[in-house]
This record gives sequence, C-alpha cells and structure tokens, in this order.
Amino acid sequence: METILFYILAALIIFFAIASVSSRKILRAVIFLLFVLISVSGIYFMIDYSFLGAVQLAVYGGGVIVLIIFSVLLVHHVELELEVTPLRKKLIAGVVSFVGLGITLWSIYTYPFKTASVDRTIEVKDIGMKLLSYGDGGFMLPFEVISVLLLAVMIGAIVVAKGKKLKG
Amino acid sequence: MDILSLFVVVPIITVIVLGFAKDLKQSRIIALVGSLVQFAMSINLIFAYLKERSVNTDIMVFVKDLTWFETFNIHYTIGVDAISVVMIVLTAVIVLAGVFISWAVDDLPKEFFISLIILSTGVFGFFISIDLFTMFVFYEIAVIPMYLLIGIWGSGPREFSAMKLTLMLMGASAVLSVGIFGIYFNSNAGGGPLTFNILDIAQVDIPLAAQKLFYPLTFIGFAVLGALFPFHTWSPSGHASAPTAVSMLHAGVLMKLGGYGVFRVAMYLLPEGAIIWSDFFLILAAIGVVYGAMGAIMQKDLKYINAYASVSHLGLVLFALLMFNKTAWNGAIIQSLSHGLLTAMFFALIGMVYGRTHTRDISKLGGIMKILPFIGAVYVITGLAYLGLPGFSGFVAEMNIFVGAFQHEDTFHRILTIMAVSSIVVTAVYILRMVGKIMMGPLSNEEYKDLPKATWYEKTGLVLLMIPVVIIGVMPFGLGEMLKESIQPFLERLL
Amino acid sequence: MIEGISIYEVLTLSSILFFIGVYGFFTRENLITILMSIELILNAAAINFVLINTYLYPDFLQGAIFTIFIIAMAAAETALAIAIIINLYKLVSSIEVKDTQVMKY
Amino acid sequence: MDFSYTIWIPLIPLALFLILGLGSKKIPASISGWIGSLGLGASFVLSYYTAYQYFLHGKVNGVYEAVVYKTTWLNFTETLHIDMGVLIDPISVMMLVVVSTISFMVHLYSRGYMKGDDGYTRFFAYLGLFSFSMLGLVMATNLFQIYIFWELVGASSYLLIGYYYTKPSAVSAAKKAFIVTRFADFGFLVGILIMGYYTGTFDFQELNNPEGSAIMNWASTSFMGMSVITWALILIFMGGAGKSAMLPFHIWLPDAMEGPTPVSALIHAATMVVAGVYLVARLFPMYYFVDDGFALQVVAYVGAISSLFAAIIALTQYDIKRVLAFSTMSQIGYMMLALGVSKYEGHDGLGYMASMFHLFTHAMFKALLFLGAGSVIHAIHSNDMRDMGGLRKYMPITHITFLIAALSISGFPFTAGFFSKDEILAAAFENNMLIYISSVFVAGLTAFYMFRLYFSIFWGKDTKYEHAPHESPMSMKVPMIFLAFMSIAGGYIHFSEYISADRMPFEAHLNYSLAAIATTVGLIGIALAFVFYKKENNLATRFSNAFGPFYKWAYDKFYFDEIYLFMTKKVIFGMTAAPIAWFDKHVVDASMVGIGNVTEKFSYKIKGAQSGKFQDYAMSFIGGGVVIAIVIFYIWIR
Repeated sequence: METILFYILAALIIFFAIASVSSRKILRAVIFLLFVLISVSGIYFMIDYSFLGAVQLAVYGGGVIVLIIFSVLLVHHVELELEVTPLRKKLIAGVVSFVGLGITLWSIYTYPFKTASVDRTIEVKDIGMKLLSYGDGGFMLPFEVISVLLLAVMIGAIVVAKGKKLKG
Repeated sequence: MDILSLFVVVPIITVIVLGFAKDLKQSRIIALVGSLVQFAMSINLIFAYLKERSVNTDIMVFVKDLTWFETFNIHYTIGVDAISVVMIVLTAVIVLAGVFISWAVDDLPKEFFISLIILSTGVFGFFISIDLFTMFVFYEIAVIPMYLLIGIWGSGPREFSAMKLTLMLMGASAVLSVGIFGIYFNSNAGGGPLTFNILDIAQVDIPLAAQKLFYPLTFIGFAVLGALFPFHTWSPSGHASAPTAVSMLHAGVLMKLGGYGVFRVAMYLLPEGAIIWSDFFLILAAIGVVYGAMGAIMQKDLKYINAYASVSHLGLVLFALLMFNKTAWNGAIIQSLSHGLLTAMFFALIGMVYGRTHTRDISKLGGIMKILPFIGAVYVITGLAYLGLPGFSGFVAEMNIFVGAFQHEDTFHRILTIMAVSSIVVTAVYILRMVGKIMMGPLSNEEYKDLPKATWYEKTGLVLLMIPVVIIGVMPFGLGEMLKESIQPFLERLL
Repeated sequence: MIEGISIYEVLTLSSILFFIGVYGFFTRENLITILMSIELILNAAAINFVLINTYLYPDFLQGAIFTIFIIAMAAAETALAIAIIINLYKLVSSIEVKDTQVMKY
Repeated sequence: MDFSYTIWIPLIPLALFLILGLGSKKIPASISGWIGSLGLGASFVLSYYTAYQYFLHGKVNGVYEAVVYKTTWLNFTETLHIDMGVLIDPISVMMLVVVSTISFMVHLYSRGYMKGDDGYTRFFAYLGLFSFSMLGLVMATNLFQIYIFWELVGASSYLLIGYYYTKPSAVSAAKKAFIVTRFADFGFLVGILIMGYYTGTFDFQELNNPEGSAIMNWASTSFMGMSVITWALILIFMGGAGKSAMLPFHIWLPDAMEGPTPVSALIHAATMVVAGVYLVARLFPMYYFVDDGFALQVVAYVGAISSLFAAIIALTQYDIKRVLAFSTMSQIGYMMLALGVSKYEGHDGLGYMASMFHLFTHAMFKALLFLGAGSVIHAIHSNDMRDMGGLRKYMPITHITFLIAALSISGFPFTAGFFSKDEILAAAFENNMLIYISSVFVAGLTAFYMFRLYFSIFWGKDTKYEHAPHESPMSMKVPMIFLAFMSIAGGYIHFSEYISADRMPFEAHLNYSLAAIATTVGLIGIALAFVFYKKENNLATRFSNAFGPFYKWAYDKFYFDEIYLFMTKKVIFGMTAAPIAWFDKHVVDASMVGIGNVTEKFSYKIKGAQSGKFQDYAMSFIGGGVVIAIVIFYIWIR
C-alpha cells in the first residue's frame, strides 16, 4: 500500500516538476510547482515527519508560492506566454542534465548503503529541543543565525523593493 | 657612475626632462641634447675601451655587478667588448640622426621623443648587459615603445602593422624566454649555482640534450628580430607604417639585436647545439639572402623595397654567423654596422621624399634628382653603397663574409656561399631599378617642381650617417683588428 | 522509512527532481521561472536530507533540522529575489534574462 | 729606382673628384673644366715620366722587374688579405700611359663639348672619379684590389652613362650596363674566392710566378675533370668578358652610347672596356701554365667569335656611335684572341705583345674616332648616319683626323693599326689557323664598315642642314689632332722591346707575306665601301637585300637583346621574383597573419561563452563537473 502511494507521489512530483519547468504559461508553472511542493510534503508525511510536512505545506505551499504568484501578477499579464527557449540550448541542457543524472544514479546504485533497521517517528518536541539546545549536538547557533537572516531579508526585501524615489 | 651605466641613465634623465617640455621646440632641443650627450659618450667609450683593452685581457671590460633579485640570482651585470662598443656607437649615431630627421614632427612631439629615447634606452641596455635576464628585460623595453611609435605616429594601416610587429616580436620573445630559462636551469651543470651571467654560464658545459632543445628556441627567438626567412613578414609592413625616425632606429639598430643575441647568447652558451643545428639554419639564412633580394625586386613601395633588402642583408649577417669562422663573423658584425647605417639613411631619404611628395609608390615618382639635388645625390650614393661598392662599408662587410664563408672545406658551404654571393647581382637590380625610377628620368608630376629643398637638419642627419659609412669603407683595418680580438673567445667556444 | 521502498528508489526520485530543476534553471529565460527551478533543486536537496537521515541514521535529527533551515532559507531567498525582481522590473520593464545582460562582454 | 711617386697618379684625379664633386654647386663651370684638365694633365705628365723612367732605366739583367709598393688594407685570415698599393711593370706602365693620355685628351675635349651643359662641374667630377678608378685598376697589386677598382670603374661608368639622367633611355642604359657587368663580376668574385682559397694568396706576384706554388700545384685539385684553378680562371675571365663586352655579355656596350660622347671615347672605347684584356694579360702566366692553357683557349675562342660577331653587326647599324661600339667590341675580341693564342717565352709570346700593342694603338684611334663622331654630333645634333653627308666641306679638321683613324683601324699600311694588327695576325697564324682565317675576314669587314661610316658622314649625298654645320672649337680640335698623330706614330714604337709575357725583350719583325694578305683584304673592304657609299646610290641596299634574313638578323644584333630581355623579364622577374613576391605575400605573410586571424576568429567564437548569463555559467559549471566526473569514474573503473 505504502509502496504504491510512494510511486504515485513520485510520479506526481516528476510529472509536475517537468510540467513546471516546461510550461509556457507562467502562472500554470507556478501552480505546477505548488503541486510538486505538496507532493513532496506528502513524502514527508509518509515517513512520519509530520512537522516537516506541515512546515513544507505552510511555508512553501503557503508563503513562497503566494509570493511568487504575487510577483508574477505584478510583472506579467496572466495570459502572457514565455519566450521559447532555443532548441539547441534545450538540447544541451537536456544532455547535461541527463548525463549528470546518469552519473548520479550510477554512483548511487554502486554505493552500498547500510540501511538502519530502526524505525522512528520524530516528534515536534524533539525538534524543538534540538533547535534550542546549546549542548552537544544542539542547533542553537544556526537557529539564531537563521532568525537574524530572516530579519535581515525582511528588511532587505522592503528596502530593495521600495527602491529609490523617482526624481522630479 | 660608471661609464656604461651612464648609457642607461642619460636616456632616462632625458626622458624625465622631456616630461617637462611644453612644445615641439623645447622637446626637440632636449632630445637633441640628450642624444648628443649619448653620442659624445659613445665616442668617448671607443677611446676608453681601447685604453682599457691594452691593459685588460678579459673577455668583457668595465664589468660591474649589482644584485637586483637575489632569489633567482638575477644581477644587473654590465660589461662590454669590442662588439658591444661598436654597436653602442652605431646606436648613438642613429639615435642622433633620428632626432635630426624628426626635427619637425608635428604630432605630439614630446611623447614622440619620449618613446624614441625609451627605445634607445632598451637598446643601450641590451648591448651592455651580460646578465641574460637583464638583457631580456632591456630587450622588451626596446620592443614595447615600437608599438606606440608605429601605432600613433605611423602612416597607412598603422594599427594593424604595429600589432602585427609587436605580436610577432612578442611571440619571438616568448620562445626566447623559454630558451633563456632553459639555459638558466641548466647552468648548474658544472655544480655551481643557477646563474644568468653569460660569462659564468660559458664556463659550464650544458648537457647535450638541453643544448639540442634550447638552441633552436634561443636562435629563433633572436633571429625573428633579425628577420630570419620565414619569420620576416613583420618587417615590411612594420617599416612601411612606421614614421621615419622609427624605421631608421628599427631597421638600423633594433634588428641588430637579433644577430647580436644569436652571437652572444645562442652560439656562445650552447655551442654544441649550434653545431648540430647549423646546417638547418644556414639553409634558412641563405634562402633569406636570395629570397629577400628577389622579393625586393617586385615591390612598388619604397619602404617595402628597403624592408626586403633588409631581409636580404640581415640574412647575410645570420648566414655569416652560422659559418663559425673568424673572418665571416667579423664580416657579420661589420655588415650589421654597415646595414644599420645605410638602411637608416635609406629610410631617412625615403621619409624625406615621402614627406614632400606624399607617395612612396615608385611608379608615381620620377626625376626627383632634378628638383632635390642634395637628396637625389645622397640617394644615389646610398644606393651604390648599399649594393656593395668599394669605398663604403658594405663592401668591406660583404667581402669579409664571402671570403670567410668560402674557407669551408665542404661543397655544401661552398654552394651556399656562391648562392649568397649571387645576391650582389640581384641587389644591384633592385637598387638601380629604384634609383632609376624615382631619382632619374623625366619628372613624373608637374606638381613636384616646387618641392622644398633639403633643410639643414635633414642634411645634418644624412651627413652624420654617411661619415661612418665612408670611414669604415675606406679604412677598415683598425675596426677589423679590434673586432677580431673580441671574436676570438667566442669562436673558441665553438671549435 | 517507507515500507517496500529502499533508499535507492528515494534517492533516484530526488536525483530526478534535482536534475529537472537543473534543466529548468538552464533553459528558463524568465527570472521568476528560474527562481522556481531553484525551488525544485532545493526541494530535491531537502528530500535527500530527510530521507538519508531516516534511512541511514535514524538516531539523529540533523537531516530534519537542516530541512527546516532549508525551508527557511528558501522562503528568505524567495522574498529577497522577488524584491529584486520587482525592482528590476521597475527599471527595465522586463524580467527576461536577455534584457538584463548588462554584464555581457 | 724609386717609383713611389706613382701613387699620385691615381690620387690626383681622386682629389679632383672630391673637390669638384663636393663643390659641384659652388664651383663655376669656367673654373671646373680647367681644374679637371690641369689635374689630369699632372697625372698625364707623371705617367709619361714613369714610362720614361721605367722603360729606359728599369731593366735589371735584361728583365723588366716589377716594382711594388703596398700596404695591408684589410686582413681576412692569416694568409689572405687585401693590399692596397701600386704595381709597376711593363703592362701597367703602358696602361698608365694609355689611360692618362686618353683621359687628359677627353678632359680637354669635354671643355668644348660639354660647354653650356648645366651639369658641367658634375661631369668633370665623374671623369675624375673614373680616371682615379681606372688608374687604380691598372696599378693594382692583387686580385682583390683590381676587383675593388673594377667595381669603382663600373660605378663611375654607371654615373657617366646616366649623365643625362632625365633621359629614360640613358637611365636604362646605365642600369643595364651596371647590372650586366655586375653579373659578370659575380663570376669574377667567385673566381677570386676560389683562387684565394686554393692558392692562399691574392697577390699577382705570387700568383704569376711560374715557379710559384700557385702555378705549380694547379693539378692537385680537380673539379669536373679540370683543375679548380682553371675554373677560377674561367670565372675571372667571365668578369673580364663582362667589362670588355665579350660575347655573351656585350649587350650593354651599344646601349652605353647613351652617355655623352667624350665618355664613350674614354670609357667605352679606350680604357674601361679593355680592362678585361688587361686582366687576362695580368694573370697571363696563370692562364698559360694552369691546365696547359685550357682557360686561355676559352679566351681565344671567345675573343675570335666576339670579334667576328661584332664586325658583322657593325656592318648593318646606322647609329654612328653604335657602329663604333660594335667596332670596339670587335677590336677587343682581337686583343683577346691574340692573348689566347700567345705562348709564354721569347718570340712565342708574340700574341701577348701584339695584344698589348693593339690595345695601345686601338685606344688612340678608337678614342679619336669617338671624338670625331662627337664632333660631328656636336655639329648636327644627330647620331644617325642617314642624316649626314658631305660634311667634309664644313669640318675639315674633323674630316682629316677621322680619316686617319679610319685608315689606322682598317690596317692601312704605315698607320699604327697596321703594325699592331699585323702582329696579331702573325701570332694567330703561327698558332691557330681557324682563328687566323676568321681574323683576316674580320679585318676586311672592319675596313668596310669603317669606310662605310666615313663615306656616309663626309661624302655621299649632299644633305641640306637647317643650320650650317661648323667646325668644332679649338678645345676639341687639339685633342683630336694629338690623337691623330698618335694613331700613326704609335705604330712605330718597338713594343716587343718593352712588353713581353716573360718580361724579357725580344725582336719582332713584320711578316711581309701576312701583312700583304691583310692589307689586300683591308683594301678590298675600303674599295667596296667606296663603291657603295662614295656617291649616293642603291648598291648597298641591293647588296644587303641579297643576304635576306641574315641581314635582318645582323641588323637586329642577332636578337641578343631580346634573349636577355626574355631571360630577365620572363625568367628572372616573371618566373622567379614575381612568384617569390607572391609566395611571400600569400603564403609566408598570410600564414603569419593567418595565425593571428585564426586566434581572433576563435576568440570571437568563444566570446559567446562569456555571455554574462548566469544560466550559461551554471551550465558550463555543471557540464564541466559532469565531464570531470566522467573522467574520474573512467579512471576509477580502470
């Protein structure tokens, strides 16, 4: 049952990802991306990382996508079609991606992973504890850094988007 | 300050003072004074050298040594022998004449004279150094201002010519630097430290494999500047575009660095390589002699004729150097001098004709002698001197080369010598064709009737160059003896 | 850990997603779509983090936590990028890559 | 005897050249002619004094020993060096006399002939240069010195032929003369190099010593079946043939008549063109002893063929100076063949003596002929004998002197030419019958064309002249009268007492039977010319028509000019120089420029990679990563 579910999710991810990078209507591409993100959160849920799945849904599916849609709507007409990429470029990119993929897969499949047998669910509490602990294996510092970063980005985004006042 | 370093310092001071000059009048006076001082110093150097030589039997005299980059054992080592002395005198004469010829340069005079003097600094430095690296640095100093001089003050497709010339010479110096570093990194073969000092390296037997490899690199690196046959093509277009004084200096002095370098560096330091490769380069040089002369026959542009003639005459220098024979080497050095002076005269004359008629096409010129008797007469005399008339330096040089080259036992050298001798006929053909076309015959263009006569500074420049040509031609004995003494140690390395 | 699914299949999925993102990144001409491709790549990375953590080192939490960081980063980056894009749009009235090639030669 | 003062003989003209040449703008014409003439007069006097001293007091034990003063000028190797100096021996003294006499006469003559020319001073400067070089040449002590002056002579000849430098024909004639002789000199120089290498010396004294190593060791080397020395001698003769206008290097001589007529008299009749003869005579012992005189045979046949060839062409020409030019060539051929048939010792060396004798007399009468022709040209401003006729009435002195010279060259009894020519014929008769017959035939032809010239100019039709021709001024007449005197008196000098191959005087007598034959042949020639040209008639035309194409060939000088033109224009220019120029431009240069262009093109191509698009950079980055990964894996697997 889970196997089938995974394959369905995987198929969704791949299908929508491809659709997202090849669609010529930008709004559709955004929506396809949204589907990809939701499917990814599905995978998180499948391995019982519910918190992560939730964050994925909330931040990505909620925040990021909305931001993108906003910006699209700000700078585009909805029915505007994107420019066609030259075939040559597509081919080169395709070849590079395929070969890269091949190499990656090849190296993955030749590497003997030692899968641990323990199955474990991650509680939100664990994550919270880890994030805020400053002891051994704690993530206090990165956490603080990321918060400062978010603050900086917030301010930066405002400043940049506001831009200079037009003269005259 | 020692007598040799002054040759580098005086031009530098001249350049600095020139920086304060305001207009043409000031800058040419400063340049004139600077080059006059150089000239006086060079004349003084001859006597100082002769005096020193009588008490000092070293290969080089007036040696000074100063470390300037300790890590790689690079020194500012200077010293001269008779060969460098005559080259220095040649340079000083041509620079002085060049200043006279460019007396009326109207475009950016200050910058022009600065570049010219920097160029001469490089040449002087090159001739006095005995440290390979220092030599190479000066060589580059001499080549770079060429680009500016041709690119800014030239005529015709000057940017292209300047670029071609600079790139080919830079390419050559790239090859040359490989050769020099090859020599450097093999200079410890005798157990001593790595060194750039020519005299020290000469004490070491560089391994045969290294000699075989680095000799052609060093040789070609220098010989490109000496217009060796397949690498000569920078010279015609470069000369054609260059302003007069630059052509003079370039053909007169800069191209001599090639032969000088071959002699002083390639052959002296890599003697076994020189012998192994001699036949190959000898054929190239002999081809160059005839080829350049033949090429000159068909040219229509005066400067092209002269440039190809230079290929032929400098081919003769390399040809003589490759003969490994005292007489021929002596001839090669005299030929360098002679060609330097004569070709400078030719370029000066061509510049004067061009400056007045605004064409260098020989089919458009004719009968100039009637209008400009002084220039015409000097042109004819220069032409006759160029084709090796006795009484002028060219004859002395060529006869030394031919007699020397003919002292070889084997047929191969003999046949090449006869081939080279045949160039005297071809030279006569193109020189007389040129002189006959432009100086003699009926006046080709009525507008030429009112061409201005030669000015005093033009006459001074020409006479200045003519005097040594005649002196060498009429009284070659002293020069030959002085040179032979200095050639001896170099020859001994080879044989 | 998902039953019946080995780590290879999961990694295959993430690799494919990654390279689809790469492909998009190469071929897209529009800044926003390029940004979206980057989101795909980031997601592929996030999946890897989480799943390798789950499959190989279930006793540790680093993967999960880093995924959270990644998501935070992505959000921040998107916000900033969108701000830049809008500013750019004000400047050149376009967000096509070819119109913004002031760096070229 | 002290002959060291002879150094001044060439140096005075050199000084004249320098003074007149450097001051050609300052010195007025009225003075420069006098300066030149006086200077040459001094050389003239010194030369005669030298001859007087040497021939009367120079004999030691019955042999005329050579006197040498020299100093080393340029050292080549331990053994080879160029000396500068003077060599006084019979032939050089004889040549001094010839050169200074003719040169002095021409100087005097030119004062009248060149009057009013705006290059008057320059002309005298050139004459000074030429006299210097020629005098230096005859006194040279070694091969290289002779080569040096040889070149200087060539250069001054170039300047003098091209004296009227605004005339294209003069310019091209000068160029042609210089280049043709230069080509011959190429052989000369190679000959000198070979000679110098194998004998180890350039010095005439050492080379010519019959017991010296140079001559004794000739057999020690060989190249293509002959001694190397023989090759060297043949090459040296090539140089001599070039200057002396022997076949096949004669083509420059007729064209050289573009120069002023005094120049033709001086250079292209009397002095420079006999330099080749002098050179062979100078090296005569070598020519004679080495390889049993093979090289001398070459000299003889070249001389004989040239003399016949030139005489035939001279029959057909109309330009009076060209007739004289071919006549000169023919007479020089005579001298060459006389040398060629000569032997070394005693009376067997008759040819050598005869050659020098003829050189002397020929210089006198041929110079006179040219001066006479110059006088005529001066009077009527034309070179073409068809424009002339009946001039005897207008120019009596010119007429008489010209007649004397013509008689002399034709070998009319008791003129100078009669004696010298007779000696040559006697020498040829004794040694080579074929050459003798040809020479006798040439003697007849000579008489015929000379009198054709004479009758056409001074008799023949009564041409009407626009301006009545007038006799030349005194300055021109005096040299002509002097030379006319010499053209007769010169024959009565007993040359055999002074000049011989082994330097020992011997007795030479007129061979009456041979003289009778030669005189008869000469008289037949004169008679034919009298019939054809004394009165205006069409006999000559009918006669020449009888020869048909042969006449045409001779008139066109056997197409030698065309052959040379073909050789130079087509073969040298068209098939060698032009391809080389093309090759240089389109292969050598193009490949050098091509390297640059390819680099530039390539950089234009790859410039696109630096597009400024981060996507492209990323693509190259990942593409590069992929490639590196492949490489690493490939190595890894292996």
